[in-house]
Amino acid sequence: MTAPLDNAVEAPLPVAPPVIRVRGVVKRFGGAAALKGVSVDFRPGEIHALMGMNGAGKSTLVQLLAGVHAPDAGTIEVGGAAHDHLTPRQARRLGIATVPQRRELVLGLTVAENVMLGALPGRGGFVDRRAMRATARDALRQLGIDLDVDRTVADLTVPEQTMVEVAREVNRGGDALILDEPTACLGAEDAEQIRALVRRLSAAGKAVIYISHHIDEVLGLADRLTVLRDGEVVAGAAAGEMDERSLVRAMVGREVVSVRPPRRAPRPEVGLALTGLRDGRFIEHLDVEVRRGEIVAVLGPAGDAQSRLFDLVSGRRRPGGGAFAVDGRAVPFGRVGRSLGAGLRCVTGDRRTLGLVPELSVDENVMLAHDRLHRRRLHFPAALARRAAPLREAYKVRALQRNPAVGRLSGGNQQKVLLAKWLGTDPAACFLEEPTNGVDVAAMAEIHALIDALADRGVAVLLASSSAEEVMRLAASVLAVRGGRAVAGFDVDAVTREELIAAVLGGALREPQPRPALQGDPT
Amino acid sequence: MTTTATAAGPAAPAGLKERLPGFLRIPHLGLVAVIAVVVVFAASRTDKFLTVTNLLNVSRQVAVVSIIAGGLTLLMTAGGMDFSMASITGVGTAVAAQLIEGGSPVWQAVLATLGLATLLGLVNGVAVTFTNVAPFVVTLATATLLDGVKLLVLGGFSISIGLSLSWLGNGAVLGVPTLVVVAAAVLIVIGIVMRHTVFGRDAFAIGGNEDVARLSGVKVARNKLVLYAVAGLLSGLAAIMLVSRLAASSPETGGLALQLEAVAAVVIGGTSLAGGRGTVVGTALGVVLLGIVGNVLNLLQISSYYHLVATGAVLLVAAVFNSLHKSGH
Amino acid sequence: MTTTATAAGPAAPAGLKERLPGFLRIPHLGLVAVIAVVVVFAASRTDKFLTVTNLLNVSRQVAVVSIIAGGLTLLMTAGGMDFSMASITGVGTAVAAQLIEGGSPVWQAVLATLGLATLLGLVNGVAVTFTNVAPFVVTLATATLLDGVKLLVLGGFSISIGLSLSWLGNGAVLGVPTLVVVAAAVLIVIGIVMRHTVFGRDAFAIGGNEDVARLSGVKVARNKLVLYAVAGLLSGLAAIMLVSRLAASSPETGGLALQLEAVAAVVIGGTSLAGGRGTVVGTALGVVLLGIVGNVLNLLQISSYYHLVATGAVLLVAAVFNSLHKSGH
Amino acid sequence: SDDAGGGDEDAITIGFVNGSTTEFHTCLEQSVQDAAADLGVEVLVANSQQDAAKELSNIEDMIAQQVDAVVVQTVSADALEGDIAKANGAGVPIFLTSIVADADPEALLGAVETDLHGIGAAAAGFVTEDSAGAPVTAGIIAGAPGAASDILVGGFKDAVGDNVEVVAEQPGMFDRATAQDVAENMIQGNPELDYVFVANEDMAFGALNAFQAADSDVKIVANNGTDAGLQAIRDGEFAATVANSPYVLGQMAVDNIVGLLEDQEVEPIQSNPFTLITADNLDDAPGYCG
Ligand SMILES: Nc1ncnc2c1ncn2[C@@H]1O[C@H](COP(=O)(O)OP(=O)(O)OP(=O)(O)O)[C@@H](O)[C@H]1O
Ligand SMILES: Nc1ncnc2c1ncn2[C@@H]1O[C@H](COP(=O)(O)OP(=O)(O)OP(=O)(O)O)[C@@H](O)[C@H]1O
Ligand SMILES: O[C@@H]1[C@@H](O)[C@H](O)OC[C@H]1O
Ligand SMILES: [Mg+2]
Ligand SMILES: [Mg+2]
Repeated sequence: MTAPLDNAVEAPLPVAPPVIRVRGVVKRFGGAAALKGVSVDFRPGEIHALMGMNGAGKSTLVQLLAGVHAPDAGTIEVGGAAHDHLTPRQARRLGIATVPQRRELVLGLTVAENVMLGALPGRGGFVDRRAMRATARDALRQLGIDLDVDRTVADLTVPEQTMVEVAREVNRGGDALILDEPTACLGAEDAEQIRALVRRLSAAGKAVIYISHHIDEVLGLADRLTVLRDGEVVAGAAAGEMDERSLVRAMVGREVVSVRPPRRAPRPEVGLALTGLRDGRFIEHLDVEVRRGEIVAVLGPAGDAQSRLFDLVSGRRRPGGGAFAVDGRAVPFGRVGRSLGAGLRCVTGDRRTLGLVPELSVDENVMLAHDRLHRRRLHFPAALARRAAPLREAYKVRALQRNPAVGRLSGGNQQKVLLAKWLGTDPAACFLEEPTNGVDVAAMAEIHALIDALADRGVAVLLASSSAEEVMRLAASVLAVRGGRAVAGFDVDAVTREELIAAVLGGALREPQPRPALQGDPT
Repeated sequence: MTTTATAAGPAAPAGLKERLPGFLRIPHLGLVAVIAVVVVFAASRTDKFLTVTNLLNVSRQVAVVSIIAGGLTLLMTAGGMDFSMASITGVGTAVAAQLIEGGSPVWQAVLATLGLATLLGLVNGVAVTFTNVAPFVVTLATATLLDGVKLLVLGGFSISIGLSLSWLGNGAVLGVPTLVVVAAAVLIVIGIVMRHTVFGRDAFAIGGNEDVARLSGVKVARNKLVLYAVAGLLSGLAAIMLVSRLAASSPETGGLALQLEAVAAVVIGGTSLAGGRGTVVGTALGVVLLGIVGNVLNLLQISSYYHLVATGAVLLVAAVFNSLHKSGH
Repeated sequence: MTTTATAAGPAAPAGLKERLPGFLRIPHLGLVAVIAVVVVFAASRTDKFLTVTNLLNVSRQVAVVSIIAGGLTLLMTAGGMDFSMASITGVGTAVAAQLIEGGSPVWQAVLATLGLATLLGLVNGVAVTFTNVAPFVVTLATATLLDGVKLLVLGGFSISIGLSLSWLGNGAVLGVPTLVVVAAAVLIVIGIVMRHTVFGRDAFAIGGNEDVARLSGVKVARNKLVLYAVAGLLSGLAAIMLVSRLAASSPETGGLALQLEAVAAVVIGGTSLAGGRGTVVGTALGVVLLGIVGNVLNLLQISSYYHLVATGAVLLVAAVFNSLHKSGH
Repeated sequence: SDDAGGGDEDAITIGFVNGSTTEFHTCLEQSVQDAAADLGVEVLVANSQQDAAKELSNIEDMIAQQVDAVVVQTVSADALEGDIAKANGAGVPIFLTSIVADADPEALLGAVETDLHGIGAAAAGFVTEDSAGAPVTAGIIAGAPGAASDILVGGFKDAVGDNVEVVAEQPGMFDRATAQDVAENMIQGNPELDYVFVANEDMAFGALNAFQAADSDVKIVANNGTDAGLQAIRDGEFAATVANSPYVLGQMAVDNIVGLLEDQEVEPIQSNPFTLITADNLDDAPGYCG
């Protein structure tokens, strides 16, 4: 039952016994090990953060607990009984609820059905719709979400989908709740809702396993930290025993600094201009100008307006009205080829659906757009690997195998592939939606530096982000968007993080500052 | 191309449906419209079409295929596929006829047929559930195999069952052919199961995203086994109905032609080949459309070479119309 | 159930392949093994099997279906489906035979047939690309339609073309049947296109995720049109080969049976019905397996009643074996 | 295109439910149309595409159009009881063509039977005679497994002389391409093959291609008597065929129906004559298609 040899993680007696004990688990994918003998305990009433760089093995560990994968060695003890592996149903029965890193919902079903999935309330085999909807509504309300439970999940924004998923898992009850990067694509307000819920659940005695790349979030939330590196536990401590520096050092092996570099004044030419853009209830009226060499941010809750912006500028969708120009030349909406031809590169915030082809290799995904833009006709894997190598290196793409299908990479590494794919194509202008979604602190700093370098080369960068920190790190000016409208414009040097968040959340409304590069027009 | 079926096509002239006035957003409007056009056309050309006898004929003619199509709708909604249903039906007719001719009581023959068919469906289910082979592939193989089994059971010759099932094949309840009553009942039950039962909603979930369903605790393997067994059972029921109607089983009974008719009805009825979406109403409309087209071609004395041309063309038009309408979702 | 094909099913008896020693991780090992078993079995039963003549016979017998299966592999990899290819082939044989019988020079008849077939493929492509109808549905409809067209072109009769294409149908190049040379060349070209051209990789990208492909600058609509047109062209080539082999076209030429054989070969060869994955080598192995099974059944004098049973069983076993092996990737 | 049948009380309207779209069926349909035109009878046509259920549907549609009788070229070679019961139940007499099994004559208006067993036997007779007692081998390329093919092949095997050894029998599925494959494999398995009996001429031509390509001089005995088949005999490509004309069949059917409906003295059950045709009696063959 116990693991006497492994005293390192054994705690003194008065502490409640662990809900889950992981002992020496090993998980290999195609020969290479993603986990190399990990042991860790998760205790009731404790928020336990799993930290580590992209590909460190966090999600793999979570997947062993959720029954997605079976370990190659080691045991998982739940409630005192040891298992050499769990099935998904077993995991559920043992009280382990999991919100995985990939959003996992049945898109064709309603919110209520998704919340109750696998446990639809029934009478004599018939679904008790009233009970189903009531329970779902309650579960969502706990999260502070007011969502029509009859809506089809496919029509929801990514944050809304996240909330539905969290609601589903919380509603399951059980002793352990695992959240794998729940806040990765959430805005500040939604993220705070999740954290508040997590605190409540933990106070009520649940063991919460929490994964996030936001260091400050973790330090403010977790009771205990375990750091994984290359599939091994390299540090484990109570939260108070680690600060940002030591945590980052444990994860990365060195210190990471990311500061806004001094930047040259942007060139006079306007690289990207959106004029009078409107699209349904998502974008009511938007005017943005980004000069060559400038980074302008649109700050707003992740999802709705941002992914709509991506759809419009990428050519995926035609707006209700407005115009758009790259380098002063008008580009028609709804024409992917024309957007690309104009030199605009758009990085989606939804890498799984709109960013990568999971079955194709890393190299092919990295070069997918590049080779098409250069009208290559022939394809040789070795030559492709040579062309992809510098980009893989620049974006620090890490995989267990040399060139696996991109769907097999860890989430953060997939994000790096996505950025490499687009930013390696010599853009004239870029639209970046949540560019560092899910990447680790070190990679984030490197990606920020790469985006800085883009601007230095004279690229006009329009950044759509829900993170005030990221916006302040990268952009010169910020347009705060709320409810589909630009509500305020800011010069980054003249605004605080709190002011930015307040503008987005609808706190103190400031008059848009008259700035040539940026106009928010509330009407 | 699977993804697009779910999401709105990128840069599509998006949501034709969204732009329609509310009253036009009836599900299956496209299919209903095509049926209406065919009906009006037929009625204007011959007064034989809109008669009670003729319409009862059509309904009786589609009863068997509608059972298979109904089962397929449920299964395909769960992301499954059974290309062998009509072959199970063929084997079922052969076994039933052989048993009845051999002197078994009819009820025994019926039960044996239904039991065997369920078992065959379950075998498909086991193969699909416990291997990684795509259901289409598994059931294409078993369809071939079962067509051979049918020949073996029949010994190559037709076997007549006389009047022993005539109450079913030729009987009527309050003027409505018994076969049609059975078919309607089965479709209604399937419709209710799909909409209102936990099992039916789980089927949508499995079809929509099997991994998520499994991780959410849906008993995916068990449900799939049940779904394939039900497909088998319904194929068996179709066999009993078919043998009762033909009063015989022959090597030409059941099999590919019937299967393709059922598949065509299901898919033009809007059920997705990729799973996660489907309605029995759409399937019923698909079945009716195919039945009416066959009937009208006969009544209007269209040359047989043009039957195929006309059927193909109507299928195409119906599918296109139905999808224009559906594209919003 | 589409998803599982791609990702490893959660808690599946996952990755049998992963546990195999490296040298056993040959692609298509399962299929190769089944072929090997059939070959060994046949060779042990009759010395007629492993002879040059017999193997050339088999290769000639599968030449036509391999062209169709090859085109289908490319198309299915891109997430497409053309269920009408063998019907285009049927129409093609009819048109070629009719033209040749009517006195057209052979080269004209060949060009006209190829041109028409390409056009028919393009029509499928237009319907698939510019509507939301699933390709299976579109091409099931056009297949029906084209089967009727074939009968119309033939007027219901067989049309013989005498020796006019006998150089192709019966000729040989350095002892290898010309048909086989053509088929091998076509498969090799398709294989190269799929592996080593951007057009071919685009097909994988489109099949893997159409939206991503489009956003990455792949001209998805144009590529799809080309892919369907190529499927048509290859169906036309198959028609020329078939009519040259049969020296005639008859109402039974081409159509569903041929189509299902091609589909079966492609899917047991490991090409995904959902797109994004496929190899010509797998397809070629599938075609060869089906050809060998037919040949062995004849050589071993298996009664006709068992042909379907045996073919279905071998298909099933081959598919299961191939997938056990594939599950890792 | 206006309402067919029923309008004119005096004129007879018959329904013809054809079984498939092979050459045989095309000629049968043409014959029925021609004979009916000669006799002033109106014909409604439907096609069952080899599907037993469709056949019954077609009969129902004919009944709905109030025809005076239905002629069925059944898809099953041996009559389906449901077809007959359905028509009788509606008071519409049924007349079968090409059946082989003995359907209850009482239930039928009449029939023109095709003696498939006899046809097979006639083909066997040729082989026996031609081989003149020498020990020879024969192969059989059957149709699709089922009654029609089985009876035909059975007739051949039952009647063939003791000197003839049947060394191979495989299904050609009534499809030229399949038959060609089968013939290639058959000659491979039996290089010394002397005769092959092929269940129809379309397949026989496929077999011919195979044998010619293999430089084999197997003697082909076929069944049908199409123009192309007779020409093949003239050219020495086929040794013999059993001519049994769908055109004659259709004529007989219509003649008999009209006679029976008009209460004339007509034998209700008749046989479609067949003739063994070799190079010596090519002129005895009836026209296959008119
Ligand atoms: N199914 C798989 N096949 C092959 N390799 C895999 C598979 N799943 C994960 N890996 C590899 O295992 C390693 C650990 O991945 P994991 O997803 O656990 O990382 P992570 O710590 O969650 O990273 P991230 O922060 O980016 O989400 C990675 O190198 C990844 O490429
Ligand atoms: N319209 C949409 N909106 C949001 N998410 C979507 C949409 N369409 C698809 N998805 C996401 O993509 C998944 C299915 O799409 P797809 O078939 O491309 O993925 P997959 O190939 O099954 O995934 P993978 O190979 O990565 O396991 C869904 O589970 C959903 O998460
Ligand atoms: O000639 C054949 C005919 O005798 C049979 O009845 O049907 C198939 C035909 O090819
Ligand atoms: Mg992860
Ligand atoms: Mg996919």
